[in-house]
Amino acid sequence: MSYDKTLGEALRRQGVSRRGFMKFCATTASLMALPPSMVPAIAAALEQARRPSVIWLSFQECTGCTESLTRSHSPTVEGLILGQISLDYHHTLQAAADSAAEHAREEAMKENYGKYLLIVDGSIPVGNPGYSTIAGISNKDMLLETAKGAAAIVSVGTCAAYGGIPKANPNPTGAVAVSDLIKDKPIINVPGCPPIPVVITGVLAHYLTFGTIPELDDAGRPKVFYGETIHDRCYRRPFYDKGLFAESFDDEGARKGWCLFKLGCKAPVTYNACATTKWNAGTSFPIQSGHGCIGCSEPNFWDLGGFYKALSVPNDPVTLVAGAAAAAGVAAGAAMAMRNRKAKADAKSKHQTVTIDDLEK
Amino acid sequence: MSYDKTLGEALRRQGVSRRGFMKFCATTASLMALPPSMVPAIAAALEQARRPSVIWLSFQECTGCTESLTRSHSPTVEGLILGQISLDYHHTLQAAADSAAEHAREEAMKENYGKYLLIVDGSIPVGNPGYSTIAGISNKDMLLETAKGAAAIVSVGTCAAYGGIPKANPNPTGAVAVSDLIKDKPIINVPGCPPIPVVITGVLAHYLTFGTIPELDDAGRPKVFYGETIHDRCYRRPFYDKGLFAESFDDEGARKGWCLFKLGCKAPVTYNACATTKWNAGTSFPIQSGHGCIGCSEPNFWDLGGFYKALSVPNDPVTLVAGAAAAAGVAAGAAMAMRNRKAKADAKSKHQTVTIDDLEK
Amino acid sequence: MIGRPIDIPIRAENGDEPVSHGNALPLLHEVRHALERLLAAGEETVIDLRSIPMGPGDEARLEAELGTGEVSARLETAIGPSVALETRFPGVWLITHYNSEEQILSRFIEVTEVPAILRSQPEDVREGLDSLSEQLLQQTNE
Amino acid sequence: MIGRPIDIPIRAENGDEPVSHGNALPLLHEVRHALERLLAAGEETVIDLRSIPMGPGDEARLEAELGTGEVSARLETAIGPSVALETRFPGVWLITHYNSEEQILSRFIEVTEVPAILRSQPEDVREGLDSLSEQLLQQTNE
Repeated sequence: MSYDKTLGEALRRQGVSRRGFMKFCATTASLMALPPSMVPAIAAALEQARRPSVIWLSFQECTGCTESLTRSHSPTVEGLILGQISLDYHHTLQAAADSAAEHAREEAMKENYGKYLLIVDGSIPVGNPGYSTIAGISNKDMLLETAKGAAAIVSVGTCAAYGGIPKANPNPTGAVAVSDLIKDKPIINVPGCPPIPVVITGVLAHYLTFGTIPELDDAGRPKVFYGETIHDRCYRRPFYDKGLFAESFDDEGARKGWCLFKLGCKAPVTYNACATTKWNAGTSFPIQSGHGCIGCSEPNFWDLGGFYKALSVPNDPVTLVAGAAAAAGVAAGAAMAMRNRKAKADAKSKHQTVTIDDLEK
Repeated sequence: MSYDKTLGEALRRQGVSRRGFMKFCATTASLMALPPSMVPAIAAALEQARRPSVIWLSFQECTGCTESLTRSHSPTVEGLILGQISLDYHHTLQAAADSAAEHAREEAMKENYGKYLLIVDGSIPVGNPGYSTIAGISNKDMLLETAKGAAAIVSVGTCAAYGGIPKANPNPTGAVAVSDLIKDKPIINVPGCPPIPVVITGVLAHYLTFGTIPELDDAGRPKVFYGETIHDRCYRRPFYDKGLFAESFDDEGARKGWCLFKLGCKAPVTYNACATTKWNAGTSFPIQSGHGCIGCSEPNFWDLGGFYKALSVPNDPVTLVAGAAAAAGVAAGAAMAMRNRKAKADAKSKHQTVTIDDLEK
Repeated sequence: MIGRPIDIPIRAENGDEPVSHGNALPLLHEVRHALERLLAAGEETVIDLRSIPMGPGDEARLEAELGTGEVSARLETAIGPSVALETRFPGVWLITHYNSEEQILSRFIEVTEVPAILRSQPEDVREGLDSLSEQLLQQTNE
Repeated sequence: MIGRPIDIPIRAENGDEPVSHGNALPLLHEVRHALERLLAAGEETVIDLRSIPMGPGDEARLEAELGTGEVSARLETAIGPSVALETRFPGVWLITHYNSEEQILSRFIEVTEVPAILRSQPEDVREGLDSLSEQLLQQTNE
């Protein structure tokens, strides 16, 4: 796809009707977790969008992040977005190797200096640079050099965003995150081990659509995907509210799909979109398959004290929390809870006996 | 269906949605041969329409007209219309006989005096009244008595409208048409042997919808159904215009679907809706099956000189008529011809050599 | 196409191609003008196909020329189904109303952004809302 | 329904009825309010089902509650088909977009008289008109 054609023109030439484009925009809005009311604005922006230059650097990583992204690359809406932002340089995916590949990177940098988007996956070993080099260049040097001309950087995966598993105790390579080395560029963290494919695509779609980076939280994550805990958007939340928990992986509660909190689920402290976006084209996510969330999109999730250890045990949640829900006069349900923040806040302020505020964000 | 409910209410109670009602109205407009632009007016009228009282009298007839109507009586739009106007009296269809049936007729007349619609099929024998009586009453006496309190009369079929086959030479029963005996009531003639079912229903729908009788031509026929000759609306008309005729029922012209004029087709002098409405749910009509029109909706059609004798032979129609069509600057075609009266008239006025004006209505 | 009546076609001697009687082409010109009016002024046009003289070849020709487009919709009503097909010319729709025995009642070409019969009607929306409210009330009381 | 992903359902011990997690009911209330806005002010509402927490039982429950209504429409585009079903509440439509491998891309409840995606779009109408004009010109020249 050439640089000088808009996305609207490119799609039209591929025989995509206006209806097809509307479908593309509706799905893109959904991808970006933006409300459907923004579809007209998204359509207007996407129609005029031009292909940005993108360089992808893979450092100390397991290729899981690249797999996650490219596995969603069927002839779909994601495919169209990826086609539009197609990469100028991706070491792992590139046919050319070493000096030829490096030449491509240098060309892309030169031609689009100050304008290209830099995507990074993997952490950067600073203890001993020899742990990871590309064409003889250390990861740190390549990152610093490539970051100079970037408009913004996307740290894809928990390794690039926070150091990830390489940084887990005792961190033999001296792994650090992108944000530990780069201080003068906007950095978007897209954590997850791996991140949800549509979340990666959603962030790229945002950049393609609006030419800007989305609003970020304190941990550098796009609020639109990481604004709520998995617990707050979990379909099993009503069982938590009623105090119904699985106590082991094969008891009655497990079979009935009750809350996995006591089995170590980290959903209450994990910010990610798994509970709504889900995985594999919306099929399922870990909690739906009966396993607690391990918190893979949180900094240092590997060292947080064990995947099967409960965070804390709520104080008699049956009477306290169910009472609060009843006082709000609404049917209990995660959807309702999410969509009735104010009612819930009112209820909480009237019921000071609710003592699990740390879980009730 | 009771008198006090409107059609709109009645349909709604039968689970017919507004969309179903719209479909009903669109089909009714089509039935009445009214343009789709009139659908909103038809919908407004039909919604408020109330069931009229209808008395049906069958005199000297073959039951073909009643068959024609009732054969279209499936659970359809026609069925809904017939349900709504359901008859207070129909001798042939009624389970009760003789004095019980007569009692029903007298009751209906008394209760709705001056307001009921009288439908008649069959001719009336006045030479010898004994040829046809009902419960000992002569056809003429029953017609005169029942007509007195009628708002309007519909003569269904060529017998009631013009005397039909019973009146054909030598007319042994002294058969006459309804209009020969009744002079002080509006009479709608719906001729045909039998009439097209949807034309009967269309006339009844008009009365039900608007509470009035449709506009009639000089022969008392609703212009909307009988306003054009079959020839003018025949899909084979372009062959006529090009001078391409079947000369026998098994020649090349017959196989190729050319014009049947030379085989005695009476379409040029027959006013009816067969060519567009067709028969059997729009399946076909005589000319489409390869046989000429016999003119069954025209007065005295039986005595017009033979079904297989050509009306007249056009004078070299190839050069003359095709020349006229070409001068009009349009693609030849019956649809176009029908929809471009003015262009055709202009063309005719410029080409005085066209000598078959009797066929070019 | 569902429940189409059986044609008794008059065929040319080669037996393959139905004879066209030239009645489809003028109709396509009419459709072209209607499309222009739709684009220029949003004006909708409905053509009742029952009012048009059509030989067996003509209808086949018309359907072939119109082709099929992106949308096919089926409507189920208490008086039988209807089918609305967008043709390969967006904005040109072929609507066929059937009775409950799937016989054709009427057929229209509609030149419009969406056939009126596909739109949810306020009367039905009101009734549906009442039934939804009733249903939710019962569930709240359970 | 075409190409639905395989659920890994968590079922109650009787094994027949999927457990509902109570997330369908609040959504139905939201639909009710949207219908009221549609009737009162013609205001349309679109709910992105990807943004709603849904257990396997919830989605089945929601679909069962919404049921099927009078209209079902299928849209074919170069980026895969879409299906728009009117639910048994007129004005409430369930729209599912599929990719060309019939996997679900996105799913919406639209409360509207007709989903926007079914309307013929002016850009496409213009293109279709050009192609019809071209076709008629060729036939006139033949």
